[in-house]
Amino acid sequence: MTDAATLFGLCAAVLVGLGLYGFIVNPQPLRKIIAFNVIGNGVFVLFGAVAHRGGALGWGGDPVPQALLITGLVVAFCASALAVTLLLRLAEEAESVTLAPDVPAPAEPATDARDA
Amino acid sequence: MSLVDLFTVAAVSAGAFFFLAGSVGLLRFPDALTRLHALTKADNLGLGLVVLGLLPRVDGVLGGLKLVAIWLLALLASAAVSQLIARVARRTGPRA
Amino acid sequence: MAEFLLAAALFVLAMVALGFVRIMRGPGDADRMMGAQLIGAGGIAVLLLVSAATGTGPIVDVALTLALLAAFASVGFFKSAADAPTDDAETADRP
Amino acid sequence: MIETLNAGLALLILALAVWTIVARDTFAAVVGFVAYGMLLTLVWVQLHGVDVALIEGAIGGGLTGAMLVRAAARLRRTEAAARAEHPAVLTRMAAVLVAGSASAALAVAVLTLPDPAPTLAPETATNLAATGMGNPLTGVLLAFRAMDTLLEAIVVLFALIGVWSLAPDRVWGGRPGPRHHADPDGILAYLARVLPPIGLVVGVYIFWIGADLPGGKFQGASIIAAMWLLAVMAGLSDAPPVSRTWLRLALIGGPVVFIAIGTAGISAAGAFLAYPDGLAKPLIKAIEWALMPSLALTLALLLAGVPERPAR
Repeated sequence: MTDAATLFGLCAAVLVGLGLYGFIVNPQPLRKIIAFNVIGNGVFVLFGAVAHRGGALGWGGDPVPQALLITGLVVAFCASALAVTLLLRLAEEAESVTLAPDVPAPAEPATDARDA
Repeated sequence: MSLVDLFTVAAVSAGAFFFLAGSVGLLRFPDALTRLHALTKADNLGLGLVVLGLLPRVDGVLGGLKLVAIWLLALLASAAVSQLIARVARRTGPRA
Repeated sequence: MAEFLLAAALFVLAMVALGFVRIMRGPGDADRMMGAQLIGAGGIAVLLLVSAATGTGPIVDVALTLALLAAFASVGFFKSAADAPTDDAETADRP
Repeated sequence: MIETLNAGLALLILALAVWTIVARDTFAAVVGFVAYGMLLTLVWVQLHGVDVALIEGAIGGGLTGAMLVRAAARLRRTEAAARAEHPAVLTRMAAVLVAGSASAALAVAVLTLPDPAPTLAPETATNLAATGMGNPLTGVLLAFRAMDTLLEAIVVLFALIGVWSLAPDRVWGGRPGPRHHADPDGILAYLARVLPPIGLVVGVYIFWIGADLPGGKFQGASIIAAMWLLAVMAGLSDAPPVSRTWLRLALIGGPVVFIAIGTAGISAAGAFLAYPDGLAKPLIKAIEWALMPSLALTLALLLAGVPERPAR
């Protein structure tokens, strides 16, 4: 039992390192997001390994860290979704910047209806 | 070894063989469409035979239904996905 | 019996690991998606085998979730390829 | 045998992780990441976290994969320029050093974890009966650590507000994402007609059994969100304009019920988010039922993206 925790714990340690390396070295923002996710997965798996070691009373793991993992995974997904959306919007805007580097992007028409 | 065990061993082994066939085909076949053909064998037959082999071991009707549902879902997914991938592959054509 | 099922799971895992080689080699995006698809199908089979070997029923629900969403990434792939008809090697190399 | 299986799994995961980091082509890296997400599900199963495996399967294997694949395809035209940027050798060396030491430090920590492991399992077991839940994770999520779950539901909502606020003025409050079209007799439309009803049943089933067995609202909500997105991608359904009142009410409904029940706890049980004796189970059920549709909608709209079309 403890073997799985140690094995995947070590695997998680390597994942964090790999992600960190990719996060620093890869120039593309999307690759940085993916690398950051790899770091996150490493942290989560490490946490899961610790939870697994705390298993008692017929439960395979300590339920408190496992429950926090569920919250963590959902929040990590939301952060990634926000980051990816931000990046896609940036690519939309930056495209016009690349095509005409000297001309500022046209301002949005001020007459647009805004609803709250 | 009981008859049920024998059945499981036979069906799961056959399923594993189709995963072998699918993987080798995916690696060795020359172009996207033939590789797709190999992939669907692993999806359909490999998973299907594994499910078949495990069916006598489940407890309760619900467990069995879930196993069959997994196989049917995999069939549906693989049928749809292989068509979609094939369309992309045909349009983009072979490229190195 | 449990040993046999786990051995079968290991074998299936080793086989779908070859799908990774297809992801690496490509050459087309479609080929890479196929590699991921194979790993997904193999993952479902491994889950079912582990569930039967360890007698953990709820693992089947995990397999059910994966089976349900197996097509999802590929549908996204198809849509993005369909949305951008010229999206390919040609445009990737455009200055 | 199980040790060999685990070792093989760990190796394959690491190989895929290396690939997602070093692959030249971003799309190739993303596909590797999708496969890696599916295999992580197996890791959670081997670590005896079936609840976590369910959420990883739904989010890591499904939603994240589709999101990244589409992003990689849309960003492909920026690839060539980005490839020209090469970090200096010095940066690479420094990165190796930083990453290596982080890994080494964590590995040392893993190998020197205290034995016996500290655990809250006995405390959870003693107090679980008071919540009326059979699944300890649901008990932890909605009773012992209910504050985390409440804040999470709000963070998810904030992320959605963040996404919406990226909309340009002319489509402010409009419909998210492009309008998808697909051949109505084609295979994609067929898949999107057959799969969502099944997915809805499975999603509700996973949610329902979450009281006593692995499962719960997050897992169920992710599955349902994926099914709705499938219908949208096949052109069978369309995302509603984000300025619709019913939509906003549905989004905040879950957190509002959660906060209301939590606030009622101040007078009824003496603390925020405390449940009166004997009422814990029905109150937890009420929160879960209110939270699940809100979560499903929020996750789906997060993936649907920025409003791109006017509301009309």
